[in-house]
Amino acid sequence: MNPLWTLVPPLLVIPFIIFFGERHRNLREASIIIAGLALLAINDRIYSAVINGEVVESGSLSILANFSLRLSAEPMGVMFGLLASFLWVVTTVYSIGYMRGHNEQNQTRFYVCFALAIACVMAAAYADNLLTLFVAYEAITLSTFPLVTHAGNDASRKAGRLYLLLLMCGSIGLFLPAIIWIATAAGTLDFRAGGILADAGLSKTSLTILLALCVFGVGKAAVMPMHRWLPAAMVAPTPVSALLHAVAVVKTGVFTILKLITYTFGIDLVSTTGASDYVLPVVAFTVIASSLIAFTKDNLKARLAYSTISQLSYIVMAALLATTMSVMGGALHIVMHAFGKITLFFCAGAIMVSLHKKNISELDGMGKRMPITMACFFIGALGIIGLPPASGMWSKLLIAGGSLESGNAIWIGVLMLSTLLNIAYLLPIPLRAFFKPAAQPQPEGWSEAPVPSLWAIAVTATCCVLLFLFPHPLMNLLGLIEWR
Amino acid sequence: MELLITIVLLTFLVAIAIGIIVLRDLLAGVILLGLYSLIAAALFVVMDAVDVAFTEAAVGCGISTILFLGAMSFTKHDQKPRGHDSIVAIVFVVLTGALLIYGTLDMPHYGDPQSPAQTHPELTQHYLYKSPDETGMPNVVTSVLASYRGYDTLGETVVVFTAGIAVLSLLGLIRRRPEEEAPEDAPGDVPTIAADDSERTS
Amino acid sequence: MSILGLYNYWIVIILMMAGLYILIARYNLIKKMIGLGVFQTSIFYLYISLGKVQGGSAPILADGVTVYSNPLPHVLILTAIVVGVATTAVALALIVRIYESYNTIEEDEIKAIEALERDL
Amino acid sequence: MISDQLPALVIVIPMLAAPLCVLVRKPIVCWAIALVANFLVVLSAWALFEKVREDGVIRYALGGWAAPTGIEYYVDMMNATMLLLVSFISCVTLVYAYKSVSKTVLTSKHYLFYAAWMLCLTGLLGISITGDAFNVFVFLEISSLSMYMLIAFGTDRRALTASFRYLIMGSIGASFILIGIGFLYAATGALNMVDLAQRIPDAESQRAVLVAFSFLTIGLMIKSAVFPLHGWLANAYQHSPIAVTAFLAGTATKVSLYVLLRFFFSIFGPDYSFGAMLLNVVLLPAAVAGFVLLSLVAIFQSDLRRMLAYSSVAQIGYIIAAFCLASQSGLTAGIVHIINHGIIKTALFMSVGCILYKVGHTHSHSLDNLMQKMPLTVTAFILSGLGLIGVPLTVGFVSKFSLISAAMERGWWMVGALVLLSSLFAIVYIGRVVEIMLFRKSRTETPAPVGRSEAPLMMLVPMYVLIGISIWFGVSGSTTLSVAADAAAALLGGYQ
Repeated sequence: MNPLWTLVPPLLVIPFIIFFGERHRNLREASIIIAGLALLAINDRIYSAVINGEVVESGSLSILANFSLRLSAEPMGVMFGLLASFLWVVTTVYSIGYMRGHNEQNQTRFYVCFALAIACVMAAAYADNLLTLFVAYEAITLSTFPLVTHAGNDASRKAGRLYLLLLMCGSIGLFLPAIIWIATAAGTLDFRAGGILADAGLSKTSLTILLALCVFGVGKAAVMPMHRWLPAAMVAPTPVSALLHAVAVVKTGVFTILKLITYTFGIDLVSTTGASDYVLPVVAFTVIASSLIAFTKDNLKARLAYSTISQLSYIVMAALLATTMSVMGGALHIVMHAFGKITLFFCAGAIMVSLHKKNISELDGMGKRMPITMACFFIGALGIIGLPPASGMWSKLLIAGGSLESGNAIWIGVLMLSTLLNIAYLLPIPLRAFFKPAAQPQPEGWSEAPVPSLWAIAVTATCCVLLFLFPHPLMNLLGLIEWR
Repeated sequence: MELLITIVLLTFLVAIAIGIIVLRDLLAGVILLGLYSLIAAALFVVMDAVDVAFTEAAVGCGISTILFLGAMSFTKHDQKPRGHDSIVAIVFVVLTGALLIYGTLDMPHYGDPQSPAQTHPELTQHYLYKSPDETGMPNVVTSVLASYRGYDTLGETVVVFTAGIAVLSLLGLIRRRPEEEAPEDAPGDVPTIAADDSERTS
Repeated sequence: MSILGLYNYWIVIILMMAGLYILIARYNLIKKMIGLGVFQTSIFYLYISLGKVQGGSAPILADGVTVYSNPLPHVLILTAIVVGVATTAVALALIVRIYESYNTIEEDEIKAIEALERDL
Repeated sequence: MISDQLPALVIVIPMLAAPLCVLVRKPIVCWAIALVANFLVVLSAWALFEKVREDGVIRYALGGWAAPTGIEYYVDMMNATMLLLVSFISCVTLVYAYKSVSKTVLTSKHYLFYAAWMLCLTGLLGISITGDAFNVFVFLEISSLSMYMLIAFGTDRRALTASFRYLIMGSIGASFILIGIGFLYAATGALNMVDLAQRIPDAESQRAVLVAFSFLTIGLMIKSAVFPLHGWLANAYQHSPIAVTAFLAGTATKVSLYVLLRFFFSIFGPDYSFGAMLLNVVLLPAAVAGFVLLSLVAIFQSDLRRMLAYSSVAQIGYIIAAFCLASQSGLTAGIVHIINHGIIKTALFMSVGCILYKVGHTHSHSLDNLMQKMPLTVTAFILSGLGLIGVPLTVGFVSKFSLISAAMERGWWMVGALVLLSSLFAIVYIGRVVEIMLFRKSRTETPAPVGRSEAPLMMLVPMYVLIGISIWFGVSGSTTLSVAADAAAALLGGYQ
């Protein structure tokens, strides 16, 4: 199995999307769903190949003298690839309802960029070296830029400018120098078990600076102060926020950091030299501070955005703790959080389409009008908080175990505190919707989201529960990571 | 005697240069430039460069003066009655000149027969002593110009050709009237798209 | 002749700089070209004086003459003179066109006109 | 054998094409003659390039007079590459030029236009191929005079003043070069480059050599528009016919940079240029200030051509900074950027030319929603703009990555950091325009009827050929990098 195949469906579908265009919308969306299923099947094949211990890799394309583009599958990447391809299908189903219900403009451009972004995510997931990952990372930024500015009004262009500026500045101004530094020091950019910097002879100070360049340079991981783009980008249509800002874009960021820690620095190097000593507090601060900010937001999407920032920093923190358990927890949290958060975003979008409400304060009593949506919202919230019967619990447990293993209990405190805050800012939303009477009398009967959207919401909420019950396939997969 | 002539002529050159800087009348400037070339040509004779002297007198003094006068018949004769002596320009020029003078300090003296330029075995010496056999011309300058460095001369011809078509494209073949009578839209004016279209349709 | 040893070069350099100064500092376009003429003629003089050999004669081979001046600079300068005049011709043609379009050949006035156009 | 005469063919073909154009005078025939001639030149240059790559240096004595007595062509990997680049860009741009020229240049003057183009090509190729210092000056004047003429073909009357200002600066530059060659001759008695390179080490202590070096450097800096001597470039690029801008942007300054390289590395040698001369102290700050400041200036330009012109000066700054490293990797980065930037800047100006052709102006603030109207042109602009920024998988990334790694190898962290900073400015100036063309709704009261109105195919195809090549060179950067590395080795190795 060649991982290059994963690029084929999303790229191949683009001509079809353009060809069908606005005239044959059903055909257009059907072609995307077929491509999505094909992609899922390919990823599944790669998954079974990796589980069976086969080597999955592509040929290489040399773009600079000593560095080349190359794809190969390793456990974390397979997991990320599976996740993104599965959620692409679900999101497409959801967007059919949303985009038509909302009468959005330029739907064809939207779907084209979306497919392009998915192809880039696949390239990032299966990147065999840092250069390939960087290329894919930049491509994701560029291909999602038209999605953020989709509406074309002043607000969205402003958001788009901020988006591009922060992500590009971070990646070119900080991340690229770090990469060149690594290339100069280690002579290679390949991802290798145990890292490539162990023998490079860098001092602790150098390593600390390098690590900081990486963590802050990967702006998609939204560690403060590089987080500003994320809430701003919420002007995008909800399916974009859902897939790209709960899964593809932000998860590429943390995924990059996880890969860097595992395969470039090596967890032993980070934990023994203490290179992360100065970066960890900033990340922990981000966890707490963004939870607190989320608390103050009345706009539902904004609250979810800040919650995302906080959850991303969990993963970064897990990576920086640099123990096997915490890194696994971080990787697992990519999936767990993705399902929880995408459910929440879907619900927010559904509420916007059906009730035209954006603020939490207006949601009192809405449980009666949208019971299914609100129930799913509840499950998603549990997933984020990490309470049974939803999936987030496993990853949080692993991260907590990891911080114990690293011998510094203070990070557990951070986790606990933010979990409490999670409860405080997420749970009241469904509770108010179900139990608080509405301010104004409401029309009787349900006014649920469009059927395709509702299906999508139900699927992701179910997945949250299923992953709680059956986390083994993922655990087994992550067990295959070579640490040294 | 030679020394005396050189010194006198050099002094003339300096005086003319000062005159050009100071005078505002363009016609006087052009005439002085012609004179400058002529005196330079005389100096070239003193320095044994007779061919160059001929050319300088004919081209530098003759043709270019005619060109200047021709151009001036279409434009103005006066520079604006204002001095624009810029400090920046003076500083730049003085620095450049100082650098040049610094460079000459350890140069072979004027007329030194042992300077690298005179003793290069494959250039000067070759030209002077082998060219009669190789080209059969007594005038070494001609033989170098036409044979050894004939390619430069070819380049020179191309330069003249380029200048010719450049002037042709800028001014056209249409006869120009002096400034007072020039019509509003003089021929050869900047072509506009409309003009182009009309030409194509006609 | 030794007085001329380096003094000769210095005078030429001063002349060159006079030409360069006119070229840079004068606003009148024709005056600039006069400056360029002085500048280039002085450079030619520098080259020719490099080729002079004391007591030598013009490099036209003749019996009984043993010392010749260096012919190579002469050849170079023959080319350079023609190139210089070609440049002057193009420049003057440009000046005529500029005068037709702007009705002035003073650089500061042209700049003022152009600045006005840019604001529009 | 024709293959022995290849070096001469490269020069002779365009040189003969020019008078032929003047004799024929029929616009389309002239264009065809120029195109065929140019195509033959590309073929010869390609053959020459392959030959040099296989057999090493070619020395071609003109008129049979062996150097240094006569004039010779000296072709190594460095100038073989330049010949190929210049002739190829000229050929592609010439195809493109036909449509835009027939729209803006008076039909009765087309033959002069194409003749001047051929002469300019002759000059540029002549500079690149020659092995004689004085001959450089002669061909420099051929290319300069024809450039002044080409620029003056612009529709705006400001083209005339732009051309004149360029003429003044160009003449100063050429005169400085002439003075430099004169002093070099005084100190060594030689004019042939190989001969000079052998004789300079003995004459090195002479002040005349230092003066020659300084004057050559300043003269060539003016010709290649290195900050702060770039004043002529912006106006010239803005007001000349757009095809000429595209042609010049890809070739003219690059050839001057090549001469600079030739003098620094082959003739004076890196030890003299960058060791004894401490050129770094002068040239590096100029280069760095150039690419930082001019990228910043480019942000505030409302005219696309002017913006790209300033960006060109900034890019020249990168190239000079790479030269200053004076190492194999630094030179490689510089040469690769000469190639890459030549290609993308030409493509960018071509896309701007398409906009000019259809819209009639290039003011960025009134190009709202151009994507609807000219999708292919705007896509081309975006693709080559990304290359200018240096996004991975484009040529710009290859150049910048090599430049930054070379700088870090030498320990010049600041230079690397500033290169990145100026790339950020590039994001802003390209991004600003792209945003307007893609996303901004029309601000006018009555939006113009939106319909496809693409530039003609004859303009689009050459543009996409260049973009295709830039993508190819971006994706497989090793192709150009290995050529550049060979060229750098040829320069550092000195003359054989």
